[in-house]
Amino acid sequence: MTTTAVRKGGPAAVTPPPTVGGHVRNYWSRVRGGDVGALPAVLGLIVLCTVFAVMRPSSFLSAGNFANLFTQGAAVTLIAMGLVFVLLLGEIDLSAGFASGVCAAVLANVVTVLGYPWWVAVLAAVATGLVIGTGLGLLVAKIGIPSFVVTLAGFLAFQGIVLLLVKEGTNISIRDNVLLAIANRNLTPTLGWALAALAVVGYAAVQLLRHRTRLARGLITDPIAVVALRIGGLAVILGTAVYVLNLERSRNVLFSSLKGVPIVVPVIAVLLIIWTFVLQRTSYGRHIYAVGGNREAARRAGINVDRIRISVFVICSSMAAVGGIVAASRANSVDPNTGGSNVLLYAVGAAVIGGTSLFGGKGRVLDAVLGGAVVAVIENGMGLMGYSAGVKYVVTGLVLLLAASVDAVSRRRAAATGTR
Amino acid sequence: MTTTAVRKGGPAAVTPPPTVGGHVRNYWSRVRGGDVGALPAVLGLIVLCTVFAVMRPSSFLSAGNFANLFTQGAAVTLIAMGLVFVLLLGEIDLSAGFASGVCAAVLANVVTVLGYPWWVAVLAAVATGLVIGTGLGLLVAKIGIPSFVVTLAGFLAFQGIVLLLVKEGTNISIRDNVLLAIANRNLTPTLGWALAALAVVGYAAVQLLRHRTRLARGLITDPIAVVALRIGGLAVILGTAVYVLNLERSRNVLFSSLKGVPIVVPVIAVLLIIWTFVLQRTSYGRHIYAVGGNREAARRAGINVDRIRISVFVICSSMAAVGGIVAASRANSVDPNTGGSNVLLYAVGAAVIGGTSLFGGKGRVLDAVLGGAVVAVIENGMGLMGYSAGVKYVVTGLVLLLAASVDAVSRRRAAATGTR
Amino acid sequence: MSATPLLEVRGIDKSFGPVQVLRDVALTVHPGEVTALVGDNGAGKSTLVKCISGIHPTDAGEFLFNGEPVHIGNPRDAAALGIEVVYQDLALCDNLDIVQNMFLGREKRSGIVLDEPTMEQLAAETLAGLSIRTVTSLRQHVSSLSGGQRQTVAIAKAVLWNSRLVILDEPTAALGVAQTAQVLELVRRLADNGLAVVLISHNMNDVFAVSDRIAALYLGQMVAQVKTTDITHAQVVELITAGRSGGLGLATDAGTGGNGNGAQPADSTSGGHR
Amino acid sequence: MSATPLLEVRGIDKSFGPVQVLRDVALTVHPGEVTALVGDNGAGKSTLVKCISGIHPTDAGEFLFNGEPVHIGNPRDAAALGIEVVYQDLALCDNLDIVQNMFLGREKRSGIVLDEPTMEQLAAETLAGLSIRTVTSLRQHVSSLSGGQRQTVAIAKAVLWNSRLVILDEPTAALGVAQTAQVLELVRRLADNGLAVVLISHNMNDVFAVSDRIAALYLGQMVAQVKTTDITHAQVVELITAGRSGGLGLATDAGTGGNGNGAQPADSTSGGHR
Amino acid sequence: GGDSGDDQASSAKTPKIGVILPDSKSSARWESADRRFLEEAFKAAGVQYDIQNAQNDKTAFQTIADQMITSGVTALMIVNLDSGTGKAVLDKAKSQGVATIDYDRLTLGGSAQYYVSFDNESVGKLQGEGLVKCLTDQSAKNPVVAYLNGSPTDNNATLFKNGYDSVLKPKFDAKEYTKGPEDAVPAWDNAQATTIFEQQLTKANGKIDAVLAANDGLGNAAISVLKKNKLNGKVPVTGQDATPEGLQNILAGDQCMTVYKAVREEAKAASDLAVALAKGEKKETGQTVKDPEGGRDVPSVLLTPKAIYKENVKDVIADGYVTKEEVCSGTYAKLCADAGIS
Ligand SMILES: Nc1ncnc2c1ncn2[C@@H]1O[C@H](COP(=O)(O)OP(=O)(O)OP(=O)(O)O)[C@@H](O)[C@H]1O
Ligand SMILES: Nc1ncnc2c1ncn2[C@@H]1O[C@H](COP(=O)(O)OP(=O)(O)OP(=O)(O)O)[C@@H](O)[C@H]1O
Ligand SMILES: [Mg+2]
Ligand SMILES: [Mg+2]
Repeated sequence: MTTTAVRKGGPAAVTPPPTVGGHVRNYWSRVRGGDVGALPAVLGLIVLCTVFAVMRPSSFLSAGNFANLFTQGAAVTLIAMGLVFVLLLGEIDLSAGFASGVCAAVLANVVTVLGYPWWVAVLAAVATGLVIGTGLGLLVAKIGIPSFVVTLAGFLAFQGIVLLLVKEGTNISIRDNVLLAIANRNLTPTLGWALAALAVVGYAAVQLLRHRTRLARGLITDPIAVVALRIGGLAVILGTAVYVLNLERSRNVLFSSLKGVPIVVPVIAVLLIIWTFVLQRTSYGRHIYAVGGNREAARRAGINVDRIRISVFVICSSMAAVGGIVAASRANSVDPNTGGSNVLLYAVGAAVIGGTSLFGGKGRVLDAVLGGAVVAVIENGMGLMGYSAGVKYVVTGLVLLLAASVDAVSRRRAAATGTR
Repeated sequence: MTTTAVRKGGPAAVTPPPTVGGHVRNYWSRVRGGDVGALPAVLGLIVLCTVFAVMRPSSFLSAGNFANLFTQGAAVTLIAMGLVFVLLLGEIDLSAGFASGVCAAVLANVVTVLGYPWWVAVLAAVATGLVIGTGLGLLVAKIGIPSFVVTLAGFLAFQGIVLLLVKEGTNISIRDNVLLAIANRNLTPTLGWALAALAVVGYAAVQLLRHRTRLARGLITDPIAVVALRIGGLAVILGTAVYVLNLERSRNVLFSSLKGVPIVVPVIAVLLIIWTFVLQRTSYGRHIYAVGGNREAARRAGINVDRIRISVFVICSSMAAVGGIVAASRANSVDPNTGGSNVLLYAVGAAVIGGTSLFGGKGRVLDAVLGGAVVAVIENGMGLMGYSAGVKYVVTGLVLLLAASVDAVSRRRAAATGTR
Repeated sequence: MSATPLLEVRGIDKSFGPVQVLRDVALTVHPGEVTALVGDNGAGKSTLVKCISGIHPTDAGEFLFNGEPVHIGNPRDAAALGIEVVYQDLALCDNLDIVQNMFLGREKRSGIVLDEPTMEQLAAETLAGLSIRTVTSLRQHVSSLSGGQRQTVAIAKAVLWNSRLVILDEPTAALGVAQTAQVLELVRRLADNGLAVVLISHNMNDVFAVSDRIAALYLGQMVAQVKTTDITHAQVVELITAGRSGGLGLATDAGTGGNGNGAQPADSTSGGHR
Repeated sequence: MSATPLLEVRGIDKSFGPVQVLRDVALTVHPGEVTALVGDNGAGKSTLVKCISGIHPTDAGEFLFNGEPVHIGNPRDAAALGIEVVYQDLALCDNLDIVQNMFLGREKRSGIVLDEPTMEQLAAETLAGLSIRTVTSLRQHVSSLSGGQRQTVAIAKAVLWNSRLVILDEPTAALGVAQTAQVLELVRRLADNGLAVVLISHNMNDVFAVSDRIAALYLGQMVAQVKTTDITHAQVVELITAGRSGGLGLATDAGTGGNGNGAQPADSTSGGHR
Repeated sequence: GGDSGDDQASSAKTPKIGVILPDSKSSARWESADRRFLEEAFKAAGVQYDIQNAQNDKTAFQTIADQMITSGVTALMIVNLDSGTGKAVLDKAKSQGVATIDYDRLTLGGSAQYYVSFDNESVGKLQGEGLVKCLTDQSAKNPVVAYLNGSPTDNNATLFKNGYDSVLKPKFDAKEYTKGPEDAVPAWDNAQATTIFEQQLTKANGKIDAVLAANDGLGNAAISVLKKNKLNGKVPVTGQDATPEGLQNILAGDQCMTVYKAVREEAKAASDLAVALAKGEKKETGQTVKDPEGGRDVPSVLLTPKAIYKENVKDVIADGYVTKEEVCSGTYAKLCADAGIS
């Protein structure tokens, strides 16, 4: 073994990966060193899909089931996306599930009982989320009650409010076509392709621009080939997905045609892009990570910690409102269980499975989407197995454990090398 | 202001509080400085009781209601006591509720279906708890899956196991008199007095012995008058409680007599003493705090961190088993909902309201009892108010918030003075 | 040395619960000068710094900045006045990288987007001036840095800004020989550029090498604030360990919390308690 | 100086992900001697210590304790061999008090019950020997201690035990003048009592004052291990900053990871990689 | 709040009736119908009352019972969550000299003086028969029938299933019908039901011709998936509870039938008995139900449920169970008119 001098020069001296090979080697040693990014969650997802595909090949792998997956997981994923913000601060929001229920109930009341147009109802629902989040945030940040207790109280109170809003137990139907479309209709195939193309072009533009700027400034940057590879990868993934979703999946084409990208997909994608931008590219996002990593250090750096803490609850409850709207659309109605039962645990679970830490400072919005996908695949696959209720619960638990241990084992080296 | 030299001499130089007055002053400035101990939870409890007593004077303040309070809160309190151990490490056990359900179902199966004597059933239930805890602990500590995910999987799987054990939708009755007695019968008044006396004498012995040892070693100690005051305080509290519980509380003495300390009270008391001893006076307990406070520091100090992590899950699940037994006894049966609905959230809430931190390193078993009392008083008081379901949820949430903000505000100075 | 001090604090009391840590402390800091704050372990130096920077609320005392009374309720107030602090317990966010830490709370932006290239360049330049040669990447999380590297990042962070008062709490404690020299030189340069600098150190050689004035804390009381040229090495050590030295320091062992120092003009005004 | 070294490590490699921090490092520690380990910020001193104490697994290398090959897989193994370490990042439990921290992992007990009075007394005695005068109470949480007080607690913790090798990573960095003197004296006393002591420090005066041997790390390579009497102050600084000084240190700038040091007999054996 | 009682101990002699309802989520009836009708009846009888809901929580159920006994009710009417807790509550009440009634659900091995109910098995039977009727109307050949059962933890769900199984099982056995996928819906949760049904449909490759949904909420969940696949109206779906939503679905042709339980009558019968008991009187019911566990013949009032199809939706409205405004809003006004609802 001959060691070449790896480190010399000024403080910014780095091993630049000037070639693709070097870049790959660098990535691989980063993975080996524990900096694994989305890999474990993706691995877990692959294992899960393989298991279900082997056990139920025809139904699990059908285009129709692929489309189902998105609508089934949408509400939990949206709520989880909001929860990521709260978890990034090391806080918790137990009330997010029922908050989504309250917002859905407001939506249903405004559109069905009061008869306003759909957009008024959506605005009202989101406004409700904003108010809820502000209230929770103020109680946590200003009075200083632990978020677990505040949101446990919210969990109880919102449950009651849902009951009151749906008149103690009746359902409120949603008959508005626009609202129903959100979770039940698809984009036209052409529009699907157009949006996918737009996404790829946009991504390419951002990546190339960044590459150029950094090169111009003389900063270290990935080789252009790697950038191209990334763009190509995205194009392939999006292309395949859109292609599969644009296949005909109607049971009976004579009756009706059923194809295209479900509308919730672009909804989730746009929110994912927006929130990722906020977290990664704005100083507000930076401050969230700082407060979550070391609240005292953030305070000393002059960050208004209270404002950040309040704001994440506002974001979380607003996203819960969006989740509630999607859930109401999917169920065609709102009932006292909307946002109840396992919604909250699944949403927090989605974020955590994706890699977000409960202790704050570590997590991405993408985690919620990946973890939400794991939860959705489990529910979807289990639904095809035909177990009795008891067995189904047990197997669901075990499958979740399987996915999580793939994740844990592939993160293993991180702990071993001390990089956490 | 003349300042006397507070600090001089060697490293152990302390302001000794040699007089009762000095001690009281010392305590008060400790409270002002944020070292508040159980005070906030007790304050919250007092506020709650006052509110309910004002709104429902005759029923809330009756001896019968006081006795109800204990049996109503017992199961949640017992589960919360176990959860304190898990929370002390900064972990969480979402499965504790359904673990108690599984253990209760095992109990019911062994005693009712298989017809074994009650003690075999109790042993089987606790053994089930031990096995569950070991499994959870191994997955968390050895494979390294986050405890939230492991116990979320447990939450699902155990729910299924309960369903399977009680055969989907039916329930198993418990007819064994010993088991039924646990949550439904009372000690004879004499036995109640005897146990109270024993507790006071035991406490006095421990306190006085400790006082003598420390004096003999020349270490700082509380003045003897303060020690006497503490012992007297305990005697008064226990005496009053036993007196009230020994009052006749039958609605109709002709039908039957109903008086004495509920059997669950000594059960909880004994477990409280045992676990407090373990946490405060053994090196195992010390290590739990150390791992919770700074896992890396504990590891460097040579503590077997994995063993500690596994053990707390074992304790938690075993206490869940005890909670499950009490719940089964109180319900006279076990059904698929045992340990479900809000049991888990209430148990975690009880620990947190009592002052245990979700981030580890801070908490006592007493917290679970105090927090459990808050939860029980809220449920009990709300039960007397006669609200409809929706309103009741809302008011319960608000009352919980009230109790928590009394707590938060009285802890306020802690943050202000920087002592956390 | 200019006429009005940049910062003057008077009559500061600070207790943590039952323990009084600062009693009637006064301190004057002049622009263009390095004021060394010395004192034994636990004397209250870091606590005083944290009171000045708004981290701890004080029980009593007043702050004058540029002769104007000011209220410093939190670190943002201090930053707004142009006070930058390197804390002894560095207070870096372990989950952020070096550049992110250095610009925390004052990120460079273009529009609403963070301007990462600019920040990275500025950070590299600043660190280059501090002789830190072993940092692999500026995008490394600070949790993976060595003790000295962390220290350097914290120092670099504080001097990035156009501040008027820089307070450094034992900045060279973890630094190597070359790095220490660089930091001391930097401290001198800052003062020469007209900034006020407060330097806390246990190393008397460093203190005498760069400081213009020395302020000594003893068990929470300010026992002397004198020009460096007016005092000897041995005298300072005596002040630190015994609270007095010759004419300087505490009058009696259990005296009223007086500021028995020679070089402070506003001495009498700081006796009042609130 | 005894014949067999107490601890000998050879050929240690250690990487964190893509960054190699230690390359083929060898170190010999003799009982009854103070070995000073010096090196620039980020040279890998703390990492080497953490490898020896079982905190980090090594990528390659062997450990000989008292001439016997040993495996140190975790801190418990190290403690069992009688190795005590004061880490640079002190690793105290903030939620425990001083006494609890000092006895962590090795509590005194009577039966199964913790023997608090004994521990409190022992702690008080040990701290008294370290000149720390400002600790209000031994039952204070360490989170409320000043930097120097924390440092002292960590040192006191390490010397409480009957160990055979004490490693101190920059123990005096946060200490005041008097406390530093006490700790250096303590270090000397430990060595004179027959223990092996490894002292990491950036302060050359301290190094020359107490050490018997000096080992210098440069960018993760051991460039020299010599007797203190055989080397000058300036030479050590040169080794630290440039990796060589006259005949000592690296042969060429990009040489094979050789241990070009003068005073190590088993040099040739440490070339083998696994 | 429905607590008309003052809180004075002097009320011990005046009759006061406590009612514990089971939950508010498994079915809309408890809070929106039973509470209302019981209140009306008690007010009419001029007795004090206290109606509470245990929210599907057994601990809360017992706590409420304790509190009611403490606050001095003279008669206690419970809808048990399971027989175990139910028995514990009844026994405790009895030992305190409080009269007891099992409302809607019989507590096995219990000690209640009366039992007032609809027959849950016959509810299931009506659902089964309704489905057969709708399939026959469509003249479907060997249709695949999927089951959406109620909560696996709810004993009533088991009883409903026994009912519809008794009708459909023979058809399956005779190969007239094919048994499709079957799942229980945890906590009667409509959102989960949507996913469950969607997966049933995927699993069966779209080949589901009829859905036996245990109540209107689950039925609506199935309908929402059918709509998405443009199969609504072609696949008959059952229900229960005659909710406005269910009735609207029936009017729109998306749902085949629902089961209406005239809660008002049940409430009236129960309150009559309760008022009598509270006053210390005895009443004859002329009917008994055998408790299989306790072996006791419990004096009972049993009411019969009613199947609702498009033709007789108007009966439910005429009964005042739901209002015309609730059902005939917006686009449904025309459908209502077509169905003869005025
Ligand atoms: N948050 C706190 N709570 C209670 N006591 C505290 C707190 N912070 C500091 N103290 C006490 O205040 C005293 C002064 O601490 P401070 O950190 O200001 O000392 P220092 O002069 O900076 O010492 P060093 O040179 O060791 O850093 C110490 O005795 C310490 O124990
Ligand atoms: N956990 C880690 N992950 C990645 N890199 C690390 C990690 N720990 C240390 N390093 C790197 O290893 C190198 C050596 O660090 P180490 O702490 O051993 O230095 P040191 O010699 O103790 O320096 P100092 O004198 O500043 O304490 C540094 O460049 C540091 O960035
Ligand atoms: Mg300090
Ligand atoms: Mg180091």
